[in-house]
Amino acid sequence: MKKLMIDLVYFAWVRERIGISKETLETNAQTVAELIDELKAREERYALAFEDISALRVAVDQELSAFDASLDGVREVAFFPPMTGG
Amino acid sequence: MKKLMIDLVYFAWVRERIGISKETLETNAQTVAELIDELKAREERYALAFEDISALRVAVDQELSAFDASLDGVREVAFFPPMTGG
Amino acid sequence: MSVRVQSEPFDPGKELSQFSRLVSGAGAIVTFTGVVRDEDGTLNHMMIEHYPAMTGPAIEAIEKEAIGRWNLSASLVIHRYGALSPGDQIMMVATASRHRAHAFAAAEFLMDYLKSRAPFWKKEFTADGAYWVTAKDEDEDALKRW
Amino acid sequence: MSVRVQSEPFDPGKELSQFSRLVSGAGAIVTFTGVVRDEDGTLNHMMIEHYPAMTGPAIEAIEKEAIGRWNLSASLVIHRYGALSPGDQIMMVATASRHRAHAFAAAEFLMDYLKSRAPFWKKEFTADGAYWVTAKDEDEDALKRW
Repeated sequence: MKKLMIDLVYFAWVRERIGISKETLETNAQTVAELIDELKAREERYALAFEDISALRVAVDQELSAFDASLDGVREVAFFPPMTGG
Repeated sequence: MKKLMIDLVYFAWVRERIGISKETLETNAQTVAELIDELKAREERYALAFEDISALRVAVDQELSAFDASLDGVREVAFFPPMTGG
Repeated sequence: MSVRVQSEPFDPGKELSQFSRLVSGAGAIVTFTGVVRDEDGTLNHMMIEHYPAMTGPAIEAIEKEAIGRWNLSASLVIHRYGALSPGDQIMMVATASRHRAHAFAAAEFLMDYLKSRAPFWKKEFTADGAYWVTAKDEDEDALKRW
Repeated sequence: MSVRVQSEPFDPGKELSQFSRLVSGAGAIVTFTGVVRDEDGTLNHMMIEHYPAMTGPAIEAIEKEAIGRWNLSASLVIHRYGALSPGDQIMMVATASRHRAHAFAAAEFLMDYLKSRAPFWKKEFTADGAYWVTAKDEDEDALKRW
């Protein structure tokens, strides 16, 4: 299985809970959901940030995506709460 | 029957057909409709202006009104086509 | 609440700046500006006639209704009459409310009423002659949603 | 079509003036300006965070869709990030079209998308503490009408 190098970026309270805004991860995860499971297993702060997936949104290479999206060829995954622009 | 002194004002093509923008009339008409009948009987240019009532609007003392509105106590009646503001 | 019926040009940008200062804290400000279209170059100019004794009171009544229905913190209507050329501003509406949906609805309501209920009449002067603009069924229909 | 994401203040009036000059002949120009509310004096300031790599492209995609659906002759979106105080302008949308209904619909559509789909997050700093603004169900529902 091919290892991926992926940039992870976090915004708003996801960033605050995890404590960093950006990191690069080497992962075996094939989908966003697998990536989240891997992160949750890592440390309490990740478990806390990804506690309730329904309160989160994900962008894959800057496009809003579903949690079952493939990570094949992906360079950047962003996690954040629902947007509150305007 | 009480005679009324009423100011008549005309706008847009109603004004153009009648040829004046304002006149004062002494009339026995009790309603707008009766007033129109009286005007139509007067001269061809009035008959032409009031030919098709459905193409006209009337304001009685500066309020949009129905053609059967009473003229009791009224000082000014305005005739014009549907408005095209905005 | 403010109504201005005038023959002089106005600057929509300056009007918005002034309106914004007046209502800071409202949350949502919507403006509509109507501009004379050149109709693919066929329009020479336009004359707008109005009924001075009725115009101000009619627009004020419409504004009062809008303010009550959408709880506006401020509103503005400017409408010109007289001779206008393609590219000239004809009129402007501004509304301010706590909520964007209210500011939008009130501005659309005011526009729909101004189109069909405020006593203005437009005459277009083109290369082919002069014509009174006729009221559109769609403008009358637009009123029914309110 | 124009998108600006900036921390600097902007002047909605100047923007409307400039936009009007650009699109003279469009017939109908609608603007929406969002202003920070003081929430009855409880709000000290607000911080808006965004996702720089995504914000511009996401708004451009939304604008392109609006231009296509309502045949706009021009559109403008300005959105600020960083620290904002009550009374400050947060954002502005402007649309120009031949028809008023199209200009209104496109502006509302852009606003609804910016509220829920452009990557901005607001944090409010009040006397009681700092809170992330939560997305409203009504904002998500507003998207369904398009």
